[in-house]
Amino acid sequence: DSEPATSSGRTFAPPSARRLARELGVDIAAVDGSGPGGRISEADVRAHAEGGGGDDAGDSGSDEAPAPTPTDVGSGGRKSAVKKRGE
Amino acid sequence: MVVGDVTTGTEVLVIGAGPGGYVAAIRAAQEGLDTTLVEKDAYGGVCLNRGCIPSKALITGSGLAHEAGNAESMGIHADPAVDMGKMVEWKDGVVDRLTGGVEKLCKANGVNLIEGEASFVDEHTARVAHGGEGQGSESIEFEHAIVATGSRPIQIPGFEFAADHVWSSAEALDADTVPDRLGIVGGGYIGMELATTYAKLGADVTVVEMLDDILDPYEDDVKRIVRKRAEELGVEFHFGEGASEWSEGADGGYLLHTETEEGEESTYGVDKILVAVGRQPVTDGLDLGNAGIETDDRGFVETDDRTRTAVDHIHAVGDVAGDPMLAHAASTEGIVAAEVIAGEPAAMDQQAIPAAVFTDPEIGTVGLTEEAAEAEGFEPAVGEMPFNASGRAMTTGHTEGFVRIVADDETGFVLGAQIVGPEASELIAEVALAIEMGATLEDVAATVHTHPTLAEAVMEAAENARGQAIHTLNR
Amino acid sequence: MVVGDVTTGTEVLVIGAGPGGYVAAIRAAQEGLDTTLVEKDAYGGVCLNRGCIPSKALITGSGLAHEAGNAESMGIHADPAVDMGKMVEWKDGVVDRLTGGVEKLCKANGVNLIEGEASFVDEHTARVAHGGEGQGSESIEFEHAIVATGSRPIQIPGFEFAADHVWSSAEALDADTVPDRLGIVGGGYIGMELATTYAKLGADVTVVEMLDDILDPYEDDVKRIVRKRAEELGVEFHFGEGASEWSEGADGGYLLHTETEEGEESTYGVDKILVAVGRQPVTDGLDLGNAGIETDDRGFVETDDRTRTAVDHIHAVGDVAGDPMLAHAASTEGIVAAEVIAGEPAAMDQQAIPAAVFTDPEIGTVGLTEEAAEAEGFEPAVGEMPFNASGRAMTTGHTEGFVRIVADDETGFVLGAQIVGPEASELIAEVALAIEMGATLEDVAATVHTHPTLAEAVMEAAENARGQAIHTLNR
Ligand SMILES: Cc1cc2nc3c(=O)[nH]c(=O)nc-3n(C[C@H](O)[C@H](O)[C@H](O)COP(=O)(O)OP(=O)(O)OC[C@H]3O[C@@H](n4cnc5c(N)ncnc54)[C@H](O)[C@@H]3O)c2cc1C
Ligand SMILES: Cc1cc2nc3c(=O)[nH]c(=O)nc-3n(C[C@H](O)[C@H](O)[C@H](O)COP(=O)(O)OP(=O)(O)OC[C@H]3O[C@@H](n4cnc5c(N)ncnc54)[C@H](O)[C@@H]3O)c2cc1C
Repeated sequence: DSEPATSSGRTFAPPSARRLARELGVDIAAVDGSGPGGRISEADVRAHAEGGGGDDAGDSGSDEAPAPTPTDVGSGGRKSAVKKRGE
Repeated sequence: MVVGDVTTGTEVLVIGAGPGGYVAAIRAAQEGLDTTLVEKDAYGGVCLNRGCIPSKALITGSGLAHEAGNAESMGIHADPAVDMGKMVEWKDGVVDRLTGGVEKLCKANGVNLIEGEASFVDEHTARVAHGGEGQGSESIEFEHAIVATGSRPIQIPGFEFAADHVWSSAEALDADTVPDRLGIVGGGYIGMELATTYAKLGADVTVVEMLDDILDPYEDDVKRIVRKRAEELGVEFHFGEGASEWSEGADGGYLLHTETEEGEESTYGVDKILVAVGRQPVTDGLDLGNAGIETDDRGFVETDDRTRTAVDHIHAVGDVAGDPMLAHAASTEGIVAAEVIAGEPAAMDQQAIPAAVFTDPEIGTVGLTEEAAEAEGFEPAVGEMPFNASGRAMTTGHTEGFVRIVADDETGFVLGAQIVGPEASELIAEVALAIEMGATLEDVAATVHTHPTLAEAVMEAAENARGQAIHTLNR
Repeated sequence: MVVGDVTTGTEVLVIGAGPGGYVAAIRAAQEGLDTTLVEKDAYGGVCLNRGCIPSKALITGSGLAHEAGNAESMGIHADPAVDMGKMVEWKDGVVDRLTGGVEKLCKANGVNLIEGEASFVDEHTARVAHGGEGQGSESIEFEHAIVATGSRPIQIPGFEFAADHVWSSAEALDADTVPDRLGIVGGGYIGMELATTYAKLGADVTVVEMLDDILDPYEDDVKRIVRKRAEELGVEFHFGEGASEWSEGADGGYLLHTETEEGEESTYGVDKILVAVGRQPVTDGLDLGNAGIETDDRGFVETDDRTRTAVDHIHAVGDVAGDPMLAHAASTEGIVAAEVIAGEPAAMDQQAIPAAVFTDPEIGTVGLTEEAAEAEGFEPAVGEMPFNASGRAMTTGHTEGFVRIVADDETGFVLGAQIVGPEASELIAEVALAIEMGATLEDVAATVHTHPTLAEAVMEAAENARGQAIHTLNR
């Protein structure tokens, strides 16, 4: 029910986001990408897993171990300049 | 010493120590799994011993000799003499250092190494037969297995491999003299890499190919550049002809007989015949059936995107698991197999697996061609940069070829690239990253590229696709 | 013919046709702006005529001759003779083709070309003086201007450039014979590239450097590899010594006199002296003051991130606008200048501008070093892959050096890389894209890299930083 990012329906997301999606049991094709052209970031995957896309979080087809609790994604107090680049 | 029939246990049994198997074993050990790697022949598999590495070594050596001998226009006068035995010795040294390294890395990561030939007894047991002096066998009980037994060259009827006249690529990489005349059956990438190598070493090379061009999977303009250059090097091509048989020639050499589909026959006088018509999976003696695994009609083991066979706890990686039969695909699959076994969320989910051909010039490709992009439903935007407009290419003296980049017109996402030209094998890496990252043409064009480099041509091709190239006229 | 004092008008006036200026002019014309480019000397500027391109051409030529003459271990026996005049002729041919191309590309994009020396009359008027036969001058009224007048080599007192004995890099790139003994003042990148070139061509090279090592901005382990290799090639280094004067030697050559800070003197017998101690901006005769623009105390024109000078509608790009004094920085600034003038949202907002040194081995760097990352408040994760563990490096016969990648430990974002080794200048491109894309170590490690390539070392370094390298022991 989510718009395919491109005419071909292919999902554009970096390897780290794709792996995270598997880890969280999220179907990456169902995630709304916030990047240019609908590119999906790790943050998009987390947002989806944390509630945005409850309707499809369960149908990921993953038969991996149950999704582990996401590790703390907050900055944990430590300042990192990279964060300034935006998610 | 005879090794008795002891039974040991391991969490992960890896069969075959090629780039699929040894990488899988190291990663499995890194994941904390008790891992055993069985190899019957030589660490590093085909790739390190008689594939990627030896071929690239001889390509370097023959390339250097040829280039130095043809650089008068640069003011360099040299008449290099090649001692083929010595060159092969140097190549062997490279192989030894690398295969020794593989063994050391396995040990350093805690992988148990066993020399011998493995076969399945049942779903959780393998038997390893030790050859040579220490004959005997042992049983190994495993929780998970990774089959990485690789491939071997296909023989065609009437052309049994024999070092004195009918070579496989393995013999071609181990010759101590350069034949005056070399006949090559097959114009695929292995045949073409060796055709280039031997032509540069001074052999008269004749390539016989059933299809009507070399390098079947590539686009016409890519093939043309490589074929033209090979012809300049003196390689003679005969397309639409299949090798039918060989016979002894009157001059001490051999005659290679060919036949077209229409039955037209030809004969070529040669001193060696290299058959390079493809590779087939190695599963004989493995008794896969005992583990409940079947092979497909071409003999390959089928796997899913987690590299699992039909039997969930047994994985297969590399050439034995089918296309793409490339070392880096094997290694990637090996890593995925090890991580999946360790419970990690790994999968073969790459957007694209690059490939290179080390001809002169090189070919590097990744992702979709324009045609493939259309077939997948994209409206492709395509940009090109010819190397003869590249400052760096000119300063290297190698200006043949081009970079072509293919993107989705709507979003700008990079979908693929076809590069033919100097260092194409290296240049493709940036595009592979672009594809995996979901980079757009604009991202590639806006990334500052060092001047003068060949990599600038990737940027220029991206600019060209956007109608903004500086060093080519935009189309 | 005397060109009268006509006045023409243009939307964009670009002064200087180096990589800053000609790229700016082409992009401005592509943006639909009426653009005029004035060049007083040669299209392509320093870079194409006596910088990047000629130096890289001679590096190729000398490298090929040297490599072929030292490949006995590969089984290649050659004793190459270099005809320096011919090599320089070949280099000139490359330069001519490229500079001719620049002229053609300008015209094809609709840029008006004027040959002559430009100076500012006021904020909106420039005068172009034509030299040679067609003497005279013309006035040009402009809406926007882009100053791209570049730089020239710094002369040190007592060492006026003169082709017969005191060379600048320009003369070193135009010599028709190889001096027996070459003294080089300055161990920066230009000095070191030429030291390598001439050492390979057979000169006895002596490098005198005030600082205590070569290549000041680079890390110690990077410098060490290049210095050691130069020493192997016979280059002699004298650190902590400044050139004080030269005199004629008894043997028909010259004596290069140096002095340490403590006043200790030394003398080296040489046949030519190359002074390569840095470059200074070219603004003399430009009358920048007439346009209301001042230069800083080193003579550079200050600009903001849109390449604008203090006078908003006048931009400055390239070497004249200060560091980094590199061709690709100049071109990037040129594009930004043109786009800003056209009203586009362009800016010099790159995360990183790569740089390369074409010594043996090459150096390629981009972004932050470990130290710089710490200074910026990151907790860096660092990974390395030495080329002596790279299969591809071994097959090329060049295994010195390493890839080091620096990332933010917390997020994994790639921050920089330092590469020293074969094709470092090309390999850095992938890391530059990684940095611009905000790629993580995992992204780089998970991108499949073709085997066997040098680019695999980038992937391995990323894996090493994550404690997951296959081909090195993880730290
Ligand atoms: C001439 C040539 C050039 C090539 N160049 C390139 C190139 O440039 N780039 C590239 O990517 N690919 C190249 N390839 C292909 C590459 O070599 C293969 O894709 C790669 O080796 C596959 O790796 P693998 O681990 O699957 O199998 P292999 O490398 O074939 O290794 C399999 C190993 O398993 C062992 N084995 C088999 N059965 C058993 C058993 N029952 N018990 C124990 N051990 C067993 C074998 O002895 C072997 O060591 C080239 C191939 C050739 C022939
Ligand atoms: C030996 C050497 C090797 C180098 N190698 C590299 C390398 O490998 N990579 C790299 O990135 N950089 C390299 N550089 C540096 C590079 O050449 C410069 O960074 C680059 O040329 C700067 O470009 P530019 O457009 O700012 O100026 P320039 O290239 O200096 O061009 C300025 C132009 O302006 C013209 N001009 C000046 N004043 C006027 C006027 N009043 N009216 C009209 N025209 C005028 C000049 O004639 C000249 O053509 C090298 C430099 C040298 C000397």
